Amino acid sequence: GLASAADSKAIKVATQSPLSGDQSVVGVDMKRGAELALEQLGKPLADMGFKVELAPFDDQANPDTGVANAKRIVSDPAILAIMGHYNSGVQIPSSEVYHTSGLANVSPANTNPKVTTRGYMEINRIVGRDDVQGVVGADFALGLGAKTVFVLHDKTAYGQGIAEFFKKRADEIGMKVLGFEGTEEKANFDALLSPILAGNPDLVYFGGMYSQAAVLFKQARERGYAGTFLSDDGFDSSDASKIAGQTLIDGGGSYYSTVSGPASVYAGTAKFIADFKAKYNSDPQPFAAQGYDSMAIILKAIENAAKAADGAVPTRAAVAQAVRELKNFPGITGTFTFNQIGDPTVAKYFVLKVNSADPAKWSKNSIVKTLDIAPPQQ
Amino acid sequence: MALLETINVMKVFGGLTAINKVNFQLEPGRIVSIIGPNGAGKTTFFNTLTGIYSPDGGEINFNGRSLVGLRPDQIAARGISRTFQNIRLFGEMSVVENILVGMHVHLRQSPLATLLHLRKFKAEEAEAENKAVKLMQYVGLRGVGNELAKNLPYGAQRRLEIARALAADPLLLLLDEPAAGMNPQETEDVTRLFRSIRDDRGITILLIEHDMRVVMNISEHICVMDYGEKIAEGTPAEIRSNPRVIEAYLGRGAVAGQHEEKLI
Amino acid sequence: MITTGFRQLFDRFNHGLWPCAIIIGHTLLGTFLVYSTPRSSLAFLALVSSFFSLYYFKADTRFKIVAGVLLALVVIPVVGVRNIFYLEVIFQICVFAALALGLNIVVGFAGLLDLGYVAFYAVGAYLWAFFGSQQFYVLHFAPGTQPSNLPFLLPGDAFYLFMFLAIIVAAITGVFLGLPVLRLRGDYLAIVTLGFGEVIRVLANNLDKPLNFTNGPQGITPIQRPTMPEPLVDSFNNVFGSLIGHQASIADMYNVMFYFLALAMIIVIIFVTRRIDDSKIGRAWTAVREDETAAIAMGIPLVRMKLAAFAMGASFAGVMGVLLAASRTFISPESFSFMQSIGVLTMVILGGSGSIPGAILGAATVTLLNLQILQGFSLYLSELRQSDAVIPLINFAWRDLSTQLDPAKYQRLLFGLILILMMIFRPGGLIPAKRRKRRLAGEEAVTEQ
Amino acid sequence: MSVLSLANVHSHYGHIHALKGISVEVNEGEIVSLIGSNGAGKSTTLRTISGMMHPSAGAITLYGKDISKMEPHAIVLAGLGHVPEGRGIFPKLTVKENLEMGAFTVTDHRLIQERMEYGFSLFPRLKERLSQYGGTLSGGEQQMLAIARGLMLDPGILMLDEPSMGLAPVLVELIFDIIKTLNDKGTTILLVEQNALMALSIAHRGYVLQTGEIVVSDTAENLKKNPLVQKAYLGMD
Amino acid sequence: MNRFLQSINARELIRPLGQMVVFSLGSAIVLSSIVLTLALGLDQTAVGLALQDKYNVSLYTYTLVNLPQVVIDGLTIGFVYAAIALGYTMVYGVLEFINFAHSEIFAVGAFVGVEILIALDHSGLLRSASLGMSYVLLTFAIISGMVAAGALAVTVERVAYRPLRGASRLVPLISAIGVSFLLQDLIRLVEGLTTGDFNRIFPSFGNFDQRLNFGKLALGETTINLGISIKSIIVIVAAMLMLMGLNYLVNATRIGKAIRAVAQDRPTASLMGINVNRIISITFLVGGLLGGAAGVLYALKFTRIDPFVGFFPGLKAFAAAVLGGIGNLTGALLGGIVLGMLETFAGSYMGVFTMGAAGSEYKDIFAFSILILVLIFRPQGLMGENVGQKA
Ligand SMILES: Nc1ncnc2c1ncn2[C@@H]1O[C@H](COP(=O)(O)OP(=O)(O)OP(=O)(O)O)[C@@H](O)[C@H]1O
Ligand SMILES: Nc1ncnc2c1ncn2[C@@H]1O[C@H](COP(=O)(O)OP(=O)(O)OP(=O)(O)O)[C@@H](O)[C@H]1O
Ligand SMILES: CC(C)C[C@H](N)C(=O)O
Ligand SMILES: [Mg+2]
Ligand SMILES: [Mg+2]
Repeated sequence: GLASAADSKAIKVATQSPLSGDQSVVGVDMKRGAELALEQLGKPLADMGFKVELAPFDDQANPDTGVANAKRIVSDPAILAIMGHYNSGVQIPSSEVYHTSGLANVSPANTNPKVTTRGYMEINRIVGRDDVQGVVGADFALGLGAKTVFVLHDKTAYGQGIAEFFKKRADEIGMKVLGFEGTEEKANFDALLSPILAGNPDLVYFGGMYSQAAVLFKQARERGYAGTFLSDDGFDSSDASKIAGQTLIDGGGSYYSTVSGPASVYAGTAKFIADFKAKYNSDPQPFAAQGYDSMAIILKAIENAAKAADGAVPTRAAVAQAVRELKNFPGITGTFTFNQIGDPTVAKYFVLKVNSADPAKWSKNSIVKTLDIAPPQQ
Repeated sequence: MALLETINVMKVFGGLTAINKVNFQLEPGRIVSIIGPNGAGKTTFFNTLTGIYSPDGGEINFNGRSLVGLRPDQIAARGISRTFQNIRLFGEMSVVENILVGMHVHLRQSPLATLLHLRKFKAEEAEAENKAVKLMQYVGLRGVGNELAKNLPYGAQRRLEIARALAADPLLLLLDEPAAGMNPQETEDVTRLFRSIRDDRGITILLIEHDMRVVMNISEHICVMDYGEKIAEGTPAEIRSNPRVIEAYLGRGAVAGQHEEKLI
Repeated sequence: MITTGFRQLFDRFNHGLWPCAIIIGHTLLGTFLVYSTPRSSLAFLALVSSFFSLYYFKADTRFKIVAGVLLALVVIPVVGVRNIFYLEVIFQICVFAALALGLNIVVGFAGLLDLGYVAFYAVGAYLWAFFGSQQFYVLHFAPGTQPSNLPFLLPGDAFYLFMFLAIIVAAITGVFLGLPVLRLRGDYLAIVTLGFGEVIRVLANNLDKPLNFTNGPQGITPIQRPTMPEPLVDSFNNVFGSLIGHQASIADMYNVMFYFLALAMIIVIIFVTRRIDDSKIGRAWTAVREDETAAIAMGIPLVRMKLAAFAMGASFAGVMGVLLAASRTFISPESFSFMQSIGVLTMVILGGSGSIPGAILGAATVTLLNLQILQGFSLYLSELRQSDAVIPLINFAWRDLSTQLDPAKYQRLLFGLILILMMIFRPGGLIPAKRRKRRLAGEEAVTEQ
Repeated sequence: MSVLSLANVHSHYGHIHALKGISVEVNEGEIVSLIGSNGAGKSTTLRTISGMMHPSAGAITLYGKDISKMEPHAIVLAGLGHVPEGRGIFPKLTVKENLEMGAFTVTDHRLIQERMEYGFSLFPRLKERLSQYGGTLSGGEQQMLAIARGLMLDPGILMLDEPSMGLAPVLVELIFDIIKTLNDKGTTILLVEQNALMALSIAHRGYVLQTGEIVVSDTAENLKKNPLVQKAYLGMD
Repeated sequence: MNRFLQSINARELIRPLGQMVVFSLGSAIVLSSIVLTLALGLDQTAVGLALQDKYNVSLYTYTLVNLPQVVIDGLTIGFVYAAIALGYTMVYGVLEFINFAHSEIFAVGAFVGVEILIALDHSGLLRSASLGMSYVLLTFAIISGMVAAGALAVTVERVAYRPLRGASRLVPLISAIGVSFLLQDLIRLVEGLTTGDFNRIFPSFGNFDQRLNFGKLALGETTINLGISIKSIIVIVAAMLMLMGLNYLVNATRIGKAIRAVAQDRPTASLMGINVNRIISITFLVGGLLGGAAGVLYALKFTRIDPFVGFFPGLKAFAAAVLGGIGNLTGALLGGIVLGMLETFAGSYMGVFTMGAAGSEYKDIFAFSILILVLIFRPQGLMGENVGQKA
């Protein structure tokens, strides 16, 4: 129809994250982070005459939906890149689609190794990997003095993945792994708790999301378990303490490893938090800052690619290339350079301790360990 | 040799012996009735013969081979067809289709022929359809071939059930109260029909009926049951005058009373 | 009232040359719309719906076949390659139509309520996922810990062989499940099949130890596709390149190929279903559905007939599973949830239980709603939200609209409503099953007497 | 005095026009018999009266009250009993419970007991089968149960739909005797029967239905003599 | 008063209690002997050695010491299933169809109860409540949940099922599936618009989270605290009361008799003077009340609920109802207990017995497999009666 000159330079950046359901708390804020980045950092592109729009998609934390969306995304030539996915289980199949159409993907949260180990040119992430995070968790557990451990996971690609790495490391460093079980159960953990309580391990590890982990921890405590809980970045949500409350503090307390520290640990995030609060009237959930950074990287790459194309709309391949070529990009959660498979050359890993039963104080959880680790060479 | 022979057949429900050691022989080509008070075990006897119930004892031989342990569909394939006391048609199927279902055991139709519509298949279907139409007309149904069975009036449904049973070309036809709910006129029609089924098609008929006009009219032999046991057997004349039968079943009025000539 | 008015209008145009004109007009219009506005959902609907004018209007069969073939084999691939998403939607429609047709045999024809139908789909998908990937070499690794660059067990072209194998394996699974449970009454069968569906999913989720068959929740990837000959891509580009406006890539051509495969399967399925339905087996199914006792007394072997229905329905799902695994190159247990089974059941019922065109229409409607309409609507809302637009009269700024109201989130609500309303107002479905009227030669002669 | 009257009643099953404007009067203390061939609409008439289906046109009055729009349970309370075609036994209630259901609207326990005993005196077989499930009774036993259950209510008007169907000849006689006795005790009776001869021999008046219309109505005596009735319904040539 | 007492049929009150005891003991004994036998058999094998290595006890001791707690856990969840199963069974009994929406009616009950408590929590009332008061408040929440769920159930019947009476069997079933979906999203919509939350949390107050300890059992180097939490006791007691109440209603009252008659033959029931529509509404009401109560109890026991919370318990409860023989109240009780016990036993012991090869992730399909097995050998369910259909 009425294609004007301005329209011809219209470009879109897609996002995919769970906007509905269980995990929407984090997924929505991830999208908002990206939205905020576009608002704040879109100026250079606008100055070049581009009209950049956000195309948010809801992957419902479900691989089928993610893939269907992905097909829709790649079919829109105006979309030049995608920020996305909260769940590795969704990112992995969806990125098969991005890969076949050469669409650049920057992931703000997906930690499963397979996200990058397939070696796809278009796929990148700005966070660490579970084969490191699991190790960090196991080493930390040993540091706490745990000699026996029971490992659980939620039977998702992500949860099982990290739990496998935790277990492998725990075996290596001489901890006794009393059991390794996955469960899709969301409410009644009584049966699962029997072998745990019988073994009375020093530490219980849960690979997966808070909504299960917190319920499990609460029930374990109520049955008299006094040891320590350790979980992963899936546990990082204030809802965890809403569910389990005081039981997280009791006994040996609760810890979780993450690849995304509380927004306050990063030098550049003070302004982000303030802006986010001003715009959305709530504190950013974990990974909102990463959403912001992923978007920032995408915008920068588009800008670079457009410049290389003399101000024309760049091709997807050029954008994907430009993402990889960014060097020392200064984001609010770190400075990013991607290696040849799309991992950041260095990633931060944190271990946090739950300090308060009050959900409002979740972001005040104390960091008990911070590590900078390069991704495994593979 | 008897077409059907039961030796000491038993059927027990909980504490109730519904059929108690019934010995029964049916010669081919006859029309035989089973009568008896309500709850005597007549329908149960049919259900045992056709495999709906498995007997709790005794032997059932049909055409020289035992039926015990066979499934109902296997028994049907051996040549026993039946109608039901409360009509059981395939309501959502058309009249012709109901009859075609009755032919199930005779249709060959290999999967390949079915898929490819080989000439063999088409010829067989056409022939079956023809036969179905003839059967409809034979039992007195006209112009309702494409009608849904459930939309037929009651009497027509009874006839359709008979046509469906005949479609299997049975050796033995079991009819459970086929004239129930029919008025005298209609009763007379179906009685004629039964006779013709035997005469023209040579099908042996075993009949349960409470309507003595039908029973006395066409049976060559009558078997009387009470409390699960066979209490009498004989020609209509013998049965009519058997005091035990009168007592248990016919009632004195039927013999002495006013409607005798009309009833019998 | 409305429907009768509509009927009259429809009937007015449904004779003479009108139908041909309408069909051609509809198709051309749809094609033109999609061609000129390749991103518009409405245009796409216009095109897809031309299949229904093709179905509904009376026209010469030869004309219909030619039109249908052109539409399916030329128009759809060409506009599909222009906007790959359409091809994906149509592929999904085909897959679900095939599933719906399969379930239709079980539910619609034989009257057996199967709430775990998707299990057979999973069987097919995992069959190829295991043999068509590197999974064989991963048997001894915990999920996620295997080394990279493993070889493939079988060449990609074994895919075609596995389409056949899947038919057999799924059918055997169907028989295996059916044997013990088919004696159960309706509702019991429903819960048992539901349980079976869960069993298969949970097995897929957990058979990653002691030996790693399924790779558990991580799913299996990459899964191979059959080879795509370069010359084919080139010749497609040579012929249609100018129409499409860009060079079709191999990835595009794979989409076309899977679309064709799915279409071919549907045609086979329809053919088989119709032939079987019109034979003694089909009649036996209906008889069993209507009255089991009477059916068995007519000599119909109940269990064998039910098993046949189960196995046939299962085998259709099995093939489509192989197709899905190859087209996705990824398979994980989450794709085979109870929701999927219910989704397929919805399609069958919505279209009309026992009706072949109904099953297809049901599949198309639900898939379109799911992939196209709801999502499209949500995207549109989000665009509005990013703009400064306000709703005129009430002066409500779109940007203030809660994201909680995104239509894409309310799939279930919509399905639920559809199901309820359909059951209340049109329990026979959109295209209720038609009984074939037989031309009973002998009978008419008699009636005329 | 007319206790039940139908004026120009029409009934439909979907598109099937089963009753095409029938008018029937039943007077206090009468036995009125409906006869007609299969599918004539006899059962439909009873069903329409007892509210199991609603007439599409026409008026039905019971004791002077219009009941054409009332639900069956309310009509029962108004004093009309209906022993339906096909018996309607509760298959998973025992014989005793089936009988108790018949007296659902009766609260006096002693009365219930009394009527039950009366039922047993008519059909001793039922007493033998007291705790057997209704569904496993033989056809005739079910018929006995249905009638006995109909009596539990002791309604002012009792409608019986083919009460003799499937009964042994001895019982057929018994049934008609019972009807007669009931009537003598004051119950008004509307009777549908295939066994027209027997029905007319105890009825006061009768109506003949043909494809949803009343073709003849007269006293029972006259009907027995009516050639049309004799030929079609009495099986006399 | 005296007359009232006389009119109570004591047998109908005591019978279900007896059944509960028998079923609980029975399934506990059967399952315990199975696992103990297995443990004895596997003790000297690799399985026993592996356990010895990790836990420092023999497999047999491990199994034995864990048993009492496993039984308690099994019973608790079993009673939850039984309480939900009652709703399915009531409706199935009367209308012969699976009320798929019962799981959402259950969920609505849970939500209403939890929202009320959350509101009370925000108002500070919960924290300041005395122990007695907290029980009062809990009861209030339960009753509110019941009322809401009951009203919903009646409405659903009125709107989505009543117009379908007399249609073929699949039709109302599909409509019920539709209602179930619709309600899931409606709950989500309402929650999303009002609170913005997906997960809702049962506030902690009173002493419900506390645990009564019966003692300690030594197991190798550690000890196991044998006990039961107060909330589990509440769940069990409430479920028992519900069962007894319902049993009484159905077997010993006029309404119950009418319900049974309507269940079997609606037209005939109406000819007996029974108002069929009212009875069906009452049935749904009762089913809904029970479902609502079960929902709040479930939230109390498991803390977290979300709009899809009904799905799995609903499925299990339905399986329990079928297992017991659907349409049969005692069957629902038995099915619930058996299913709860089975899955708890499987979840607790499977991992150990298979050396971790198959753990508690199989507990659900274990339960389903048993269900399938039972139905193969007893197609009418454990307690279902096989009333032969006459040909
Ligand atoms: N499935 C069953 N369970 C228990 N008892 C049964 C069952 N079927 C039949 N009976 C009992 O067995 C006896 C015989 O029943 P049957 O139906 O054979 O009688 P019948 O001779 O056909 O009677 P009618 O002439 O009244 O139809 C009856 O007393 C009946 O109650
Ligand atoms: N449920 C129904 N649905 C559709 N048509 C029906 C239904 N019941 C009866 N009919 C039709 O209504 C007409 C009258 O039927 P009705 O049952 O009243 O006849 P009847 O006089 O009682 O016959 P019978 O002596 O066979 O019992 C018949 O044509 C019948 O086919
Ligand atoms: C935020 C996380 C729970 C997501 C997880 N790291 C994943 O890759 O799936
Ligand atoms: Mg009988
Ligand atoms: Mg009648």
